[in-house]
Amino acid sequence: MTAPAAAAPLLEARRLGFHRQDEPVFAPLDFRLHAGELALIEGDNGSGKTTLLRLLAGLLHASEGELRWRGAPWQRDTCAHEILFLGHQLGQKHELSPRENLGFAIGLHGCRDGITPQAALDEVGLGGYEDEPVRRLSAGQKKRAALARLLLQPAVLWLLDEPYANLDRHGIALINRLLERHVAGGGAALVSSHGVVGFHGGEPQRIRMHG
Amino acid sequence: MTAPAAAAPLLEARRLGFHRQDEPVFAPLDFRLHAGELALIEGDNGSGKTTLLRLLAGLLHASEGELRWRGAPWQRDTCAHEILFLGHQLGQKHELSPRENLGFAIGLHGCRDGITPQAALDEVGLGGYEDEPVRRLSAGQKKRAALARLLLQPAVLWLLDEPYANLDRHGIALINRLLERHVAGGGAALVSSHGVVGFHGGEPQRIRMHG
Amino acid sequence: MSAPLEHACAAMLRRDLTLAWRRRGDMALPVLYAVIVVVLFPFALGPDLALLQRIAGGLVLVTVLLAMLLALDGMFASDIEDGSLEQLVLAPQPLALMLGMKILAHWITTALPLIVIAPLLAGMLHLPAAAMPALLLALLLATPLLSLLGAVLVALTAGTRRSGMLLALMLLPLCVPVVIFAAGAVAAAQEGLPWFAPVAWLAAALILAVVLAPLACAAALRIALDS
Amino acid sequence: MSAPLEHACAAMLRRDLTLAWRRRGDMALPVLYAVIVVVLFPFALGPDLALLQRIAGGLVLVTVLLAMLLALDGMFASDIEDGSLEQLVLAPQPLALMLGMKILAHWITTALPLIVIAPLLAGMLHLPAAAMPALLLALLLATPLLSLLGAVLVALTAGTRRSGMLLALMLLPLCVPVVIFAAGAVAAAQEGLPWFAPVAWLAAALILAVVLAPLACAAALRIALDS
Amino acid sequence: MAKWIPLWLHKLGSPPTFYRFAGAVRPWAMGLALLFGVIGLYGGLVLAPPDYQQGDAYRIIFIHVPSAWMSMFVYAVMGVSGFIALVWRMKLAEVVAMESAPIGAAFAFITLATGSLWGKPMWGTWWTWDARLTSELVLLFLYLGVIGLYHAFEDRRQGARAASFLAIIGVINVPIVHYSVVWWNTLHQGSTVNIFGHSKMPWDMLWPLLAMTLATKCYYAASLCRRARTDILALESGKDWVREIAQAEAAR
Amino acid sequence: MSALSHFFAMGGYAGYVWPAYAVFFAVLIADSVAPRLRRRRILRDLRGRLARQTARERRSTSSTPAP
Ligand code: HEM
Ligand SMILES: Nc1ncnc2c1ncn2[C@@H]1O[C@H](COP(=O)(O)OP(=O)(O)OP(=O)(O)O)[C@@H](O)[C@H]1O
Ligand SMILES: Nc1ncnc2c1ncn2[C@@H]1O[C@H](COP(=O)(O)OP(=O)(O)OP(=O)(O)O)[C@@H](O)[C@H]1O
Ligand SMILES: [Mg+2]
Ligand SMILES: [Mg+2]
Repeated sequence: MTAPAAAAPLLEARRLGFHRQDEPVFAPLDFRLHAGELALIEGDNGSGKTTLLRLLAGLLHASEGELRWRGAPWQRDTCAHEILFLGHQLGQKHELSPRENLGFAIGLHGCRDGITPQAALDEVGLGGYEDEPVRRLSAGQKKRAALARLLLQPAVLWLLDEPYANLDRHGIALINRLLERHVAGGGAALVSSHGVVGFHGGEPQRIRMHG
Repeated sequence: MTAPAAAAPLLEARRLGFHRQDEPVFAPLDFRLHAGELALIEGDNGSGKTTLLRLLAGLLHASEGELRWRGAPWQRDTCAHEILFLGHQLGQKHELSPRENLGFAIGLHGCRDGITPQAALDEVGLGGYEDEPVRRLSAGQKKRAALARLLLQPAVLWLLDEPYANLDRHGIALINRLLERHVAGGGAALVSSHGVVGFHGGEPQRIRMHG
Repeated sequence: MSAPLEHACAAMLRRDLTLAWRRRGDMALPVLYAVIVVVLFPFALGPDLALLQRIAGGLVLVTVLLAMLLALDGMFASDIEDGSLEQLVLAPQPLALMLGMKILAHWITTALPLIVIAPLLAGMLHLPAAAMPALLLALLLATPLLSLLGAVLVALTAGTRRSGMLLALMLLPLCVPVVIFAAGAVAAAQEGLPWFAPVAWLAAALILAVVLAPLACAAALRIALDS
Repeated sequence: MSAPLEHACAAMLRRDLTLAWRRRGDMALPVLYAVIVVVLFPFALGPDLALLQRIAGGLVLVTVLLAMLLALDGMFASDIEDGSLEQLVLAPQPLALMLGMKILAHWITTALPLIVIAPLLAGMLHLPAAAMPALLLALLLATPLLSLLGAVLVALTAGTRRSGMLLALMLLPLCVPVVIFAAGAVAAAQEGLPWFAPVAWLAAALILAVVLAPLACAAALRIALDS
Repeated sequence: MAKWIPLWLHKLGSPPTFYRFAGAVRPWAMGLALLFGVIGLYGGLVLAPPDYQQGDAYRIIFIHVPSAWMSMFVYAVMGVSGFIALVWRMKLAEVVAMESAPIGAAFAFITLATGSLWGKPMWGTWWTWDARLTSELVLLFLYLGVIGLYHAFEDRRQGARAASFLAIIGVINVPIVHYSVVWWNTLHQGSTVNIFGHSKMPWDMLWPLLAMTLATKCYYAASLCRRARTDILALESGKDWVREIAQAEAAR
Repeated sequence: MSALSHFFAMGGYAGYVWPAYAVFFAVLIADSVAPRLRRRRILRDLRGRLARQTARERRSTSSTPAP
C-alpha cells in the first residue's frame, strides 16, 4: 500500500486530530490525497468539516497526529503558495467591486498565465457586474465573485468549504467544470458539501467525519 | 378563475414589481397563494428571489402593481403578526445562546401553544447546544437555531429564503417535515431554493423569476 | 396570539442588557476612554492644580458626552449586520416603543456607568464639592437627551454605509446647546451662583425628546431600511 | 509563480486606501471628532482667552492621539469579519510586511488628516506660533508610534470578542510615555525652552517600533487566529 | 519538544505528576515563608532602630522593597515561562505564566499602595508622575492586561499563548523600572541595597529586609503551587485522575 | 503598656505605617484565598457534570434508541 518515494502523496494526514478546550472536534483522521485526485468531505452539520479544512489550510494547528506535504512534514512557508482556501466567509470586501477584489488577490497570490480578471469574471457569470460593489450583489453572485479566484490563482490544492451553497444550477455546473479541469490538469481538491455533487471526472475519494 | 370573496387568497400579487435605481429587478409578477399551499420561488442567481421575499415581508415597498392580503390591500399592521420571514441573514445574536435568541423572538412575536423552546431546539437537532453561544456553532447549526423559530412563532405565512443552504440531509428532511406540517395545518409558505426540495405534501406551485 | 406589549418590552430590554453584559469589554470602553482622558490631561497640561480645577467641570462634561457619542455610532450597527433589526421591524409590536426600549438599554449600558464614575473623575481633577450636584444633575439630564436625539440620527444613517462622518456632522449642532446649558449649570455652581435655570431648560428638552424621539426614530428607520 | 513582493505591497496599500476612500465618511470621523472637541471646549470653559491659550498645546495633542486610538480598534475588525484577514494570513507573502503596509495605510488615512488639521485646531485655541513646529513634529513622531504599537495590541485581541476595554487597558500604559514626551516638547517650545531631547526620544522609539512592531503584529495575529 | 530538556523536567511536565509535586512543595514553601516573615517582621518592626532622618516611617521599607522586587521578579518568571509556552507549546509553562500574573499584580499593587503611603509623609504627596512610579504603574497595567487578555479568549490555551506574547513584549518594562532612577533624575530613592557588594544600609536594618525578601520569595512559590494545582484541575477536568479527586473530595 | 503604645504610635507615623502593613497582609491573604475558592468551585462543577452525564447515560440505555 505504501507509495514509492517518487510518488509521495500531495497531502497525507496521519491520525490527525484537533481539540477545542481539550475535547476532540472529530475522531482522528487518516487519508492521502495525490495530485489529480478529488476528495469529498462528508458529514453532518457540526461534524467538523470546516474545522478540518481550516486545519489543512494552516489556519489552525493540529492537536495530535501529523500532516505531511509531498512527503515532508507540513510547513506553512513551503506550501502557502500551493494552497487555495475558500471558506464560509468569502474574504471579499463589500465596498470594492469584484474586479478590485480580484486585483488584490492577484497582487497577493500572483496570477495564472493566459487568463485575465475580466475573463475569469465572465466565466463565473458576472459579466456586467465587474464594477458593481460586492455589497449590491445577490448571495449567489457574491459566491461567484469569490469563485473567480479559483480561475486566477495558481494553486495545486484547492480547499473548498461548501462551494455549492447559494449557487443555482448553472453555478453548480460551473464548479464541477472547474473541479474537473483542475483535477485533469494535475491539481487536487478537497471539497466539503452536503448536496449532490454530480462530478463527472471519476469517482472521488470520500472522507467521512464523525463529530 | 376568480375565487369567491369568502375564499379570498391569503396573498395575491398583481403585476408586482420592484425597481432599483429606476430599473426593474424582476419582470412584473402575478400569483396567488391560498392557505394550505406551498409555492417555490425559482430563478437563477441574481434573478430577484431575495428581493421578492423582502418585498412580501414588508421590508421593501413595491414600485408597481399591487399586493393583497386576504382580499384587502396589504397593510403592515394587519398582517405583521401573521408573517414570518427568514432571510440569508438569520437575525441571531452571536453572543447569545440559541435558547436566549428564541426567548427574545418569543417575547417579540409570542409563542404557539403546546411547545417550549427546549422542545423546539430538540426537534431541530440542537439538543445539547442550547446554552452554547451561537458564535460557536457550525454554519449548519446556526441555520438550525434560526429554524427553531418556525416551530415556535405563530404565523400563517412563512417566507423562507434558501432555507436548505448549509443543511445536511437530516436538516433538509427537517425542513420538508416542517413545511408539510405547516401546510397541512392550514398555513402557507413561499420558499426560494436552488436545490432539490423533495417535498411530499403534493405538487407545490412554482413562481419563476426572470432577472 | 401575538405577545403582549409588556412582554415584548421586557424581552427587548432583557436581550439588550444581556448582550451588553456579554460584551462587557466593549461596554466598559466609554468609561475607560473617559478615564484615559482624565489621566492624560494632567500629563499634557502639567501639574498645575489651579488650572486643572478651573477646567475640571467643563472637561468632565465634554469627556462624558464625547464618550457617549462614541458608543452611539454602534447603536444599531450589529443589529443591521446580523439581520435582527429586520426582524424587529417586521414584528407585530409598535416599533417606536421597541426602539424606545433599545435606547433605554443603550443609555443604561453606556451613560449610567459614565455618570457613576463622573464624580470620581471630577475628584481626580479637584472639582470643588459644591459643583458636584450640579454636574451630576446636568449629566443625568444631558445624557438621555443625547441618547434620544442621537438615536434618531443614527437611525437616519442606518441605511447608508454607516457614515460616521454624517452622524458626527449632524450631532455637532445638537451637542452645542446641550453642552452650553450643562456647562452653564456647572460653572454657575462652581462660582456659587444659582444654577436652576439651565437645568430646567435641559429638563424641558428631555421631556419633549422622550415623547417624540422614539417616534421619529421608528420613522427614520423604516425609511433607511427600504432599499 | 507567486506574486513579487513589491506587487503584493502595492496591492495591499492600494486596496486599503481605496477602501478608506469608499468609506470616506468613516475616515473623516476622527477629524470631526477632534474638531468637535476643540469647538466644544471654549463653550464648556467659557471664553477665557488666556486659559485656552495655556491649555491649547496639551489639548490638541491629547485630542489627536485619542482620535487615533478610536480608529485603532477597527484596524482589523472588518477584515476579520469578512474573512479577508484569513486570506492574508494564508498568502505566500511575508505577513509582517503585509501588516506593515496595512499599518501604513491606516496611518495615512487616520493620522495624516489629523496632522493636517492640527495647526488649524491649535490656531483656534490661540496656540502661540512659536510652539507650532514642536507640535507638528511631536505629532509626526507620536502618531506612527501609536499606530505601530496599537496594531500589535489590536492583533492580540483579534481572536477575542473584540474587547475594546482590554485594548484600552493595554494601550493606556503605552500612551502615557508618548504623551509625556510629546507634551513635554510642546510645553518647552511654548515657554521658549529647547525641545530637542523629548523629540529625540520619540524618534528613537519610532525607529525601534518600525522594525519590530510589524513582526510582533504578525506573530500576535497568528496566535490570535488559531482557534 | 526539544530533546535537550532533561528527562525529569519532561516527566514533571505531565500534569498529574506536577500536581503531586506542587502539592508536596507547597506546605514547605508556605512554612518557610511564615518563618522568615515572622523573623523579618520582628527584626524590622521591633529590633531595628528608627532612621535618623525618616524616624519610624522608614519601616514601610520592609514590605515596600521586597514587594517591589517581587513585582519585577514575578514578571521575569512570567516572561520566561511565557516564552517556553510559546516556543514549545508546553502546557505547564502556560500554567506557570498565567498563574504568576495575579500574584505579580498583587505585589505590584502592594508596591504602589505602600509607596504612596510612604510618599505622603516623605515627599508630601501621594503620587507624582516620576519615572519609577510611572513605570511601576505601567507594570501593574501590564499585569492586568495579561490577565485580561488571558480571560478574553474562549480557548484557555490559546488565551494563554496570546497573554504570554503580551507578557514577553512587556518584559522591556522591567529594566526600565529598575534603572529609571539612574536614567532620569527623580524624586525616588536610588539604589541603597547591594547584596553582593557594600550596602549603604546599616546591618540591623538590612537583615530584616533580606529576611522579608526571602519570605516573599517563599510565599510566591507556595502561592504559585496552589494556583497551578487549581488551574491544572480546571484544564484536565476531562481526565480520570481529576474525576477521582473530585469524587474523593465529595466523600469528605 | 507605654512601650506597647509607643510601638503602635510608630513615632507619629502610625497613620502611614500600619495601613501599609494592612494592605500588604490583606492583599496576600486575598491572593491565597482566591485559588482555594476556585478549586472548590471547579470540583463542584465537575461533580455536577459527572452526575448529569451518568444520568443521561442511564436514560439512554433504559429507553429504546430513537429510530
Ligand atoms: C507610589 C510610590 C512608589 C513606588 C511605585 C515605588 C516603587 C519602587 C520600586 C519598583 C522599587 C524597586 C526598584 C528596584 O529595585 O529596581 C522601589 C525600591 C525602593 N523604594 Fe520605592 N516606590 C514608591 C515610593 C517610595 C518612597 C516614598 C520611598 C521612600 C522615601 C521609597 C523608597 C524605596 C527604597 C529605599 C527602595 C530600595 C531601592 C534599592 O535599594 O534599589 N519608595 N520602589
Ligand atoms: N469558533 C468555534 N468555537 C468553538 N466551537 C466551535 C467553533 N466553530 C465550530 N465549533 C464547534 O465545532 C464543531 C465542528 O464545527 P464545524 O464548523 O467544523 O462543523 P461543520 O462540519 O463545518 O458543520 P456545517 O456543515 O454545519 O458547516 C461543532 O460542534 C461546532 O459547534
Ligand atoms: N442592496 C442592493 N442594492 C442594489 N442592488 C442589489 C441589492 N441587492 C441585490 N441587488 C441586485 O438585485 C438583483 C436581485 O438580487 P436578489 O438578491 O434578489 O437575487 P436572488 O434571486 O436572491 O439571488 P441569489 O440566488 O443569488 O440569492 C441582483 O442583480 C443584485 O445584483
Ligand atoms: Mg462548515
Ligand atoms: Mg438570494
